[in-house]
Amino acid sequence: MIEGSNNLLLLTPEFVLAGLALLVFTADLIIPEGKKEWVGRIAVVGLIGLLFVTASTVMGITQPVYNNFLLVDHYSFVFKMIFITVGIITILMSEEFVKTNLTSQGEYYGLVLLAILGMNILVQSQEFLTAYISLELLSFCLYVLVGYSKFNPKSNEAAIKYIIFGTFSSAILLYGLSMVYSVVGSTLYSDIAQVLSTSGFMDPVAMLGITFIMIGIAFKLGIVPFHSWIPDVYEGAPIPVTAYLAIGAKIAAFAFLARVVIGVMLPAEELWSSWKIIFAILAISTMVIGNGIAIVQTKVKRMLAYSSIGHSGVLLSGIVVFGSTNGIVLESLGYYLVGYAVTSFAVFSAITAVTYNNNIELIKDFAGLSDEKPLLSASIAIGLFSLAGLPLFVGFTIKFYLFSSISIGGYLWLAGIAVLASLVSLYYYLIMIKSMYVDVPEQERAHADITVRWPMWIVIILSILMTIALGIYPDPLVNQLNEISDLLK
Amino acid sequence: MQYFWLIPVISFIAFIITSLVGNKILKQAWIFPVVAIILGLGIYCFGLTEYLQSRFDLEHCVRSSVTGMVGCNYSVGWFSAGVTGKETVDSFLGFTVDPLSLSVAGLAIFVALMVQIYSIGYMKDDPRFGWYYSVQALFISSMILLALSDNFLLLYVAWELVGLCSYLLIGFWYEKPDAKEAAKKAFTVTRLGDVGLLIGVLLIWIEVGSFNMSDLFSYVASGQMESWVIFSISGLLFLGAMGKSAQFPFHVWLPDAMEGPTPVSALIHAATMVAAGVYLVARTYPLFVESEAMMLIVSIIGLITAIGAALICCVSIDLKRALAYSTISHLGLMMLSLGAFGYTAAILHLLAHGFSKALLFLGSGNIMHSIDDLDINRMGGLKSVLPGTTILFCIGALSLAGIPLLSGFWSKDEVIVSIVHNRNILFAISSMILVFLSGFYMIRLIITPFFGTQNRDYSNAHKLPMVMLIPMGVLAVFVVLFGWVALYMPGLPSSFGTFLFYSHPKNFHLEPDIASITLVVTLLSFGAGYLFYVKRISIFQTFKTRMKFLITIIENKYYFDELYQILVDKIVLPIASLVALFDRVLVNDIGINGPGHITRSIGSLIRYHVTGRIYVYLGLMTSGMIILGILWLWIVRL
Amino acid sequence: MLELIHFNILSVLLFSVGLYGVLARKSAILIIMAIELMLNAVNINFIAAAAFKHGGGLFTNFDGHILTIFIITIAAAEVGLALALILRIFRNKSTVNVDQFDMMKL
Amino acid sequence: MNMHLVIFSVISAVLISCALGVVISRNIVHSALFLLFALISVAGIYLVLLTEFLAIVQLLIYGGAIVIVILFALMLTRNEEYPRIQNNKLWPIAGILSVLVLITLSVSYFQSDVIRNASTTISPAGVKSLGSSLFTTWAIPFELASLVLLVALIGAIVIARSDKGGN
Repeated sequence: MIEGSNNLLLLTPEFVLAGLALLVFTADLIIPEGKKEWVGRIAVVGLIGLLFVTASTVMGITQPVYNNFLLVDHYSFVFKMIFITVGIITILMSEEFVKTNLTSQGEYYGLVLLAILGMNILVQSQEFLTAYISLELLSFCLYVLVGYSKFNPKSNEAAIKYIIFGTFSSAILLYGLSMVYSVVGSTLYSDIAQVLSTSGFMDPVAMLGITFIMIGIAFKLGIVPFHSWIPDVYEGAPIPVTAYLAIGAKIAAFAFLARVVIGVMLPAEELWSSWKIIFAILAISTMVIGNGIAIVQTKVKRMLAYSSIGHSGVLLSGIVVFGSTNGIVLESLGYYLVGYAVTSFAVFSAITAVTYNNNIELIKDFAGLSDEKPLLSASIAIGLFSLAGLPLFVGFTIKFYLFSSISIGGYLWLAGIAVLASLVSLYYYLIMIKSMYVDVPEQERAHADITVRWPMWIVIILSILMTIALGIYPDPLVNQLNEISDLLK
Repeated sequence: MQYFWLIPVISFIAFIITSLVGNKILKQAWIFPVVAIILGLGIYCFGLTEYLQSRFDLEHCVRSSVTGMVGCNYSVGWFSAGVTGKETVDSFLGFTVDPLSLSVAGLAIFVALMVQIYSIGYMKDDPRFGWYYSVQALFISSMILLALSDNFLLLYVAWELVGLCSYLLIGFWYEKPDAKEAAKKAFTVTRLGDVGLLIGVLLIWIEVGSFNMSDLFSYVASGQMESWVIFSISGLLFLGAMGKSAQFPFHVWLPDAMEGPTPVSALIHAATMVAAGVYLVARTYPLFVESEAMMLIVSIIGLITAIGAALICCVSIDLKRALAYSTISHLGLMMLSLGAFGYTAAILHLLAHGFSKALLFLGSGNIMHSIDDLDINRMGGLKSVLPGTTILFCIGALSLAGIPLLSGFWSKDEVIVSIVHNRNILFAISSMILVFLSGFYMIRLIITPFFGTQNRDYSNAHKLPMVMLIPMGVLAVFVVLFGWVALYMPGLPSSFGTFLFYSHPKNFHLEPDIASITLVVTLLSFGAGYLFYVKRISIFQTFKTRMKFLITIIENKYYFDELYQILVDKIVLPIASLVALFDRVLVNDIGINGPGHITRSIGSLIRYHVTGRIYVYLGLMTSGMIILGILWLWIVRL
Repeated sequence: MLELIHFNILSVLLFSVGLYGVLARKSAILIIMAIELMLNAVNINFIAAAAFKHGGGLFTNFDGHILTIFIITIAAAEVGLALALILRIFRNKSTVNVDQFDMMKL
Repeated sequence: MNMHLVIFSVISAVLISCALGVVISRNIVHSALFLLFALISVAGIYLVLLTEFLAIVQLLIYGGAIVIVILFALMLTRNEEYPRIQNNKLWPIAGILSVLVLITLSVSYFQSDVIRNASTTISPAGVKSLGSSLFTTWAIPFELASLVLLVALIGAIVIARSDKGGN
């Protein structure tokens, strides 16, 4: 094992991020009411700077920091870059929404930043308590953000549901941790893995503890049967926050899950060989239930929520083949997450633009959008086609890549089910597309009051371009991601 | 030849320009797609000449040890990842030029050009003229990509793209509910087959470690692949081909697809896209021939499709739908031929049928354009109104019926020859029945609308512009002349059979005994049609009333649509709502209201779904937790 | 003799009681209280495990106690935030009954 | 029967009955008071485990802060349904589920060799070593926890502040 260093320079991105968050909170006090969007712009500039800071300080370094509690490596580097980018896009797409709908605008941006901090530490932690606290940091920000639209009863309700679910699942996760701890005596991944992989060690307490920890993480990811909160929270949350939940928080939770599986379970081969089965069962039920229920939805946000549950199932089936392939699956998962993020942003940003100053929420309310706002509806349509996995868009290449690596891992049947699930998903995406392009609106010029400002245009155009560009020529990105698969070797 | 990649790219650029410019700014939206196609045709002709003249000493060309044909491959790296060996994903963007891709791409480019010129007249007054042309450009771009691609990944991409274009064009007049439904149906049904194709491609990758077709073929030829793997891969690929080529039981989408504009039917649903399934089987022929059983399945599916569709065609009263069933029937014939080792015959028939059927569809477009009706019982006596169309339509129909000297005769003859040589007597008899049926329905489609008694007044029929007739004339010339290619290949000393072949080239020639039997059967069918539709002999009428029951079944297309509707209504949707029901309502209502209320709550599901409660969700979670925990302990303790 | 398992069983009991409270009660505030009970069960487990150091394990220092301190901290913050949210929804809907929190369904 | 076991049993009995009181009592204010007693008995358990410092922390934070906050919330959200707050209709299932969890977990504890073979001596934790390890080994989580508190503080203010606007 590499001896842990206390070189805090490696944590520069985190310190800078925390500083930036405090700066944003302070700026909120100084900047007068009516110009609060500048708080967000400061945050965006800071985050862009942070991208460079991160690249210059931790790129290419693999080193455990601070008693092995954290591990700075390429995996965490890649995900940090993803989170920061997600943060930038989220803030840009929030601007109009926040200005029109929310009070206390300034704090909104600070909370988004602190959530990124939580995600960053989450992916590099090598110890459960650190992971738990950063997870809570992330969740706390999200609880507040979900309930940020505080005069909207739906938002209140979503926040209540989210926090009750969140604390409940934290309690379960912690109980699992305490069971593991009472057998192992440590909370470091490596120590737990070491004890678990000792030959023939199958202590029921430790096993149940691991199960409970996994359930806690499964909750965050929205794996069936721990998914029930997702549609309600996604529906009630302000829509940029929904995007943040569906993209940022999901990627973070997934990166965390992958890290735990790699760090704790993979070394214990006996343990992992039986856990694989459970993961496969969960993946299948998640894909089936997520996509199945999405068919009968009438509200856009709920449809997207169920579809994101379906995507979690696909991701989970990638986890199943850990250990049976030579690392390529981790890379394809990373690629899937990036492609999913880009595509979802195309959808969510356009939907935000459509809905931020009216109360459109049903799929049929989008009827006739294509005539009035062609670019917005094209953005949604491209995004949905991509999510369904049609070629030419990144959705196809990511799915193809992931399914290929699942099938060389020896799980062709699982890939087959995933293909079928994405076939089903095409059906409900088409319903939405049909509504925009084919159906006749109930009233003339129903979308006349939609105005889109430049930060939103940047997000929309950028994400469409990326959706197409990554679908046609993914090589540079895939090469970047190539190194993270070292973790699985 | 190395510039062939330009053909799809130019059309794609035309697609982008046309969809951006639309017909708001540019009134003549056809200009870019048509120019792109003309450029493409130029490149194609240039490449074809190059291939025919100097194909043995070009740099990238090799003679394939499996097929025996010379193929030229050009590729660039696309994306690659992974570690080493079998786990590397290496993908190439590449295309291959061999006789097969040359034939299919040539057909696509040529027919597309004719159809696009025709559409200038046909679609002139449509409000979405620009959109029509941009999708057409996208279609032709992806169709050429499909024909040229040298790996399965790219082929799959193109495959999905042509499906998408087909969906968009079938639903082109989306104001009509029928068109919307038809588009959805076509998309869903073909996607079902595509799932098979995708899994097949994944399986190929697992087995071979490459998406490249030539890698697959050499791997298969080396005998390393087990027979059941060959069977399942070819079966999965065939599933995709069945969906695209509307083979039984996926045939239901094609007749409905006629809701789209008629030129679209001519191009996509007669000549090119639907033939992609046949092309796929031909392309992966080295795989199929390794599996006896699969070949038999291919020919049986082909036979069932061909005869079933031909019977429906004999009773269909909608001109375009009748032509669509004829298309299905001929596609079935091609599959049958492929299954009976008639590789060259199938492709020859693909080309001959493509030209003829495009001509027929454009002819029906003329009728549609001038009298705005497609019910053949309400037509009759059209020959006085549309003399030019009548002649052109007859050429196409007689060609497909198999009248000598027209192209359909040569290709159908080759198909029959290979069936007779390679399959047993049952297949031979069935193919004769098929010849009879196709002659019968073709003569019916000629007599009833054009020569029968005039049933209505044509005084306000529209005149046809020349821009619609000229492309049809060019197509007709091809229909007449193309068959001679079978006997003599321009630029080559010998016939089509030595140009495009599988493993053994052979000179095409007439087998007099088989040809004469076919001819006699065709003439018999003509005679029957004459007696039936012109003389209206009473014995046939009694026959018709006697067989009322059978004819009703055929007229209702064997009730396949109803069957599928029932399947979807009674199985797929209930499962979806059952899952939803389980998730939200069942758990909740049973828990909250007890079994007494279940009936009522399910009954008034729409109005009464009291859910969204935290404790129900939490309970669900906890149950999941317990199940997982117990499952886990059980696994461990086992 | 006092053994580790006594504390474990105590903690399991407390955990189950808390779980029952979360699942069975209608008031959002009561649910929060019940979750606090579950977290206390966790803490008992941690401290007991750390106090009964058994030989050969990796029990060093006082990790269990530290973990408990952190969990208490986080729990306090959680209660504060949850109650703020409950207060907010009470102002909008005049109730804390989770039965009434069902605007979003199916 | 030794002294420790007796003390433990008594405190445990109090703890569990108070906990049951929290989840069963019809009056929510009674529940809150039961919670207070339950938390105090947890502090008693900590004393049995020879960790005085944590017992004090427990009393201060839980007994002093959390219960007070809960009581405040109760007062602020007072309405007429408080004295007889009902179980939801799912409560029998809730009971079954929690009993199942209880059984599963207890079985696993009884089956575990590691737990049964644990030492029987309680080693006390000194405040000093606790403090030094909190600020050295656990410094990063400690800093993070401070951020969590910051977020909770800001969040609670943002959410609960009654500013103008809204509908």
